[in-house]
Amino acid sequence: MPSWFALLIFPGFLYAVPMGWLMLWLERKILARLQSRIGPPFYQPFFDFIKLMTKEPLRRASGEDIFYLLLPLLALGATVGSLTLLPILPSSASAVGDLVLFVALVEVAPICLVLLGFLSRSIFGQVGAIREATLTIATNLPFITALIALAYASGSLRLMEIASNAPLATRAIALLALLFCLPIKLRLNPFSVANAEQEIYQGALTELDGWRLGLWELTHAVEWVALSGLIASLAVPWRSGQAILDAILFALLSLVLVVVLTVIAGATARLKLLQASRFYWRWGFGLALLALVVSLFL
Amino acid sequence: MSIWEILAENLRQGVVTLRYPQRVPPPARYRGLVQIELEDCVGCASCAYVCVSAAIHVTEERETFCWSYDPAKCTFCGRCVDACPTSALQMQAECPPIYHCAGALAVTYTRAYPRCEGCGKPFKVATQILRQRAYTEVSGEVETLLRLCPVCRQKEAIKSMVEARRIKEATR
Amino acid sequence: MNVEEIRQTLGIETPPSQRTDGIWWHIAGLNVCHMAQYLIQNEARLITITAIPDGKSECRLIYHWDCQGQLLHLSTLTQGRKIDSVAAICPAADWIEREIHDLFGVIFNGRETSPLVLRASDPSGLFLANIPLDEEGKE
Amino acid sequence: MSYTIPIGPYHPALEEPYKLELECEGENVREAHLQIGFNFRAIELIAQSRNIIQNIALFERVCGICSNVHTLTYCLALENLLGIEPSLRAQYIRVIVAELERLHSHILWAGAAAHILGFQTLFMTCFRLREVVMDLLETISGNRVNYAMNAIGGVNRDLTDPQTIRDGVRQIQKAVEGQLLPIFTNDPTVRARCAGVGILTKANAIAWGAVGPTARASGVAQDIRQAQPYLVYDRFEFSVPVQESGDVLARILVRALEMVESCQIIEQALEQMPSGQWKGQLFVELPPGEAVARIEAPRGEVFYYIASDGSEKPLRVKVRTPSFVNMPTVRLMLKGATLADAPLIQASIDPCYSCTDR
Repeated sequence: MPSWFALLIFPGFLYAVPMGWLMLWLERKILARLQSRIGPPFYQPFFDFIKLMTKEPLRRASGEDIFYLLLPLLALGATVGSLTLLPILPSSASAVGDLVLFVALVEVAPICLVLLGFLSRSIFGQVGAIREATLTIATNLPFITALIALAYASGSLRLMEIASNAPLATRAIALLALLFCLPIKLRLNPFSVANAEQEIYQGALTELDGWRLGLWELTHAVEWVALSGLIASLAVPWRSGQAILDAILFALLSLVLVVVLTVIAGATARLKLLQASRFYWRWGFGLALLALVVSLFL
Repeated sequence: MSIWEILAENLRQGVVTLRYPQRVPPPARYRGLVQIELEDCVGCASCAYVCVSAAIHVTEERETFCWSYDPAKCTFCGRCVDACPTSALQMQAECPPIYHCAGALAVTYTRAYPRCEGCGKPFKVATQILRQRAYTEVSGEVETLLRLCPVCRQKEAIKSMVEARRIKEATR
Repeated sequence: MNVEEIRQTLGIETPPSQRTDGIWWHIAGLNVCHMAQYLIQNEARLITITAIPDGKSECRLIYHWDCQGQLLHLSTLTQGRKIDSVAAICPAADWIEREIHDLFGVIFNGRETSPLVLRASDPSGLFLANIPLDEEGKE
Repeated sequence: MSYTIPIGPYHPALEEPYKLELECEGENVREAHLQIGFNFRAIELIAQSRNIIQNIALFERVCGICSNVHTLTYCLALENLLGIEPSLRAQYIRVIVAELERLHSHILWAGAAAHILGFQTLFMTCFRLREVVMDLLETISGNRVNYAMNAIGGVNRDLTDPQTIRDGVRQIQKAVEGQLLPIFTNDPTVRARCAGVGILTKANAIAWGAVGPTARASGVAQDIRQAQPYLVYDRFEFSVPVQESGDVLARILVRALEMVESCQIIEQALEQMPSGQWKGQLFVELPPGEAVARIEAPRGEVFYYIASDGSEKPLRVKVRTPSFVNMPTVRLMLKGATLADAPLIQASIDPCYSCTDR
């Protein structure tokens, strides 16, 4: 499969953007139904995006806009890039060490967010950026440890080989540890500390408006696809060989993850920065470490 | 109940919210727009006296009085309805329509005072409700008297008193 | 609450008037600090202070106290629109005094008053300004 | 890193404008400054230019949530001045409306607290429950917010359908005991945010004259309904919940237990309510003199002072709302708290900024 196909069609832009919107909608719809509300129609995230993109933005100091354009685009590009590395189809391009590349690319978006927060020169943006940075560090320890455990157990840094070779016990524990990390990476309850509306408005995004916010929301939607996609693609060891079937299985698994994450978000209050960090260092890291130990001895 | 049970219960129960144009009907005692039954109004301005937001004004001319009401200023407290001695005011038990500029629903009613059957001057008339309150039985004689202005009524009363005394003396 | 004891401690000569809504007591030259100290020792709670303009230049201040469920209203006049502050003795009086300063321009001796309900640029004594409010409620 | 972070005047965690300036050291609050007055409407001054009946509707607008307590206290003060007492049925109706309003206020507050905790589902649960009590109040009074129930010497509307109210109150009690209480006290994420946070010591609560649930959560057992019963509160059996710990969780608990007590009071009132006169009278003038009244509002003690010179307009009306004395204690609670706790702590006293500013 040519790499332009992966980047532009599947699982790249053409798949990731509508899928991201679908996931954002599903999150809102499930939350609404869990609260006995009607909830938005399925096209709502698309309309939100169009609305944000066509709004007249605030005038900013010259030269500032370039960052608001470049940083979300960089984050968007990197996140879509990380998607293309996912071992969904048997024919997916898989290079040596693409696991490391994946981690590097998926971390671009949080770093861009921290930069946006600091660049916004708003006190709320800066506090949000600090929180985002702290949480990124807290969550990456279990995130990377779990990935190392998977890589060690399957003896490869190739995502495709990890997906097909990782032993069951390690795979289950490590994927659970990865799942633990998703609420923080997607800024969901109970770890929505970095964008705690009632404390610091939208955190790092406070000063973003119009297309600047629209671009970021798009990135966020693709982040959903990439991160849930990582777990979905690593969860199933076998591939049917039929591209369509594999793609559908992957999409369905991703959506199941959205449901799980949303239900957890709907059933919890927001924790504090210290409590969230402590949770990740204790439980998230503990689980990831367990996966590593299991991979070492089994 | 734990939060999980609540979530499950909500899911089982289904949607309870409504889409916009649908709405829950207001209760029987809903306090909507103030309505006036002009026939019953005596123009005493009690309603204007108790109105805190100056939504009701009563202005008196020589031959007419005006009762005006602006829902845009109204706080819908219902004190005018309570204060009305003749129960001429009512509140609509339905939601007021949506309007875009203040004063769009403002109303002004003018009521001409009836003319006295004696001298022809306009005067403030007692309404049906007040009549019934003052006289247990509104007889034809009372009706005739009430169609006169206070001055003529007084004259008429004196006349009938004199007449009565004359008849009394004559019978004695 | 022992009325006689309060009377002796504060050295008041006038008798109080007892009504359904508490004991009312007007005392010409009341030592408010002394009063606050004594009442707080006796576990009374300062409910609020009401200021009422008295003549052109003075204010009558009523200190409303809750003495274990009973109401006690002690009132006194300011002198030259000044009176001693009780905020140091009774922290609850802090905001109350600041508000009275805002609205009636009373100066409380022994404390700094920064505006509470007004903004820093507004002059104090808003309720004395005699703003004519017509029927429509516009200024 | 040290910085000053403003919360307000307009902020998602605040229902109304006011400003909290937090001097922070990292995530920790070193000092807090409160600024009020953004909602100052000079209602006390306006009251001096309105007649006593217009003022009932005016004081209803001091607060948007506890509107009834203001007209009730105002009418009680006028009745003290006039030396009249409303009929027994009117007093029972007043108690029922006042307790329903307490339920409404506490449920609304629980929802606001859940919102600040970022607990969307709990917020929705509270606000759905709030609809039940709002519907009850709307059935009785014809309006969801400003009930306009109180008149001088009586009430404006009779209570004709006790069974609807009884059913609604039972539904609320069941939901409070079955849903709100267990979640607020047992849910791990809620507990993590509320227990031991924003402590107000008993000594501080007394010194700053805190009232209502804020004081009762700090171990100060004072409730006007029992200390100096007004209306017919001496005819009901109810307890005043008191907690000793003085943290946010204690304030949640006090309010939740109070809701159950309110339900009990309403049930008893519906049981005991006599038939008879309930209408108020139309007074045009006041006798010269002064009077006060105070009641236990949802947030604590409301205090009204009225002075009259014998005309149709009051000489001076003083309104002391519970938030006015509770709000200064926020500063004490905030010192040493974390930034993330600040919105919750300021909300835990159930502040009403419009009340405070008047």
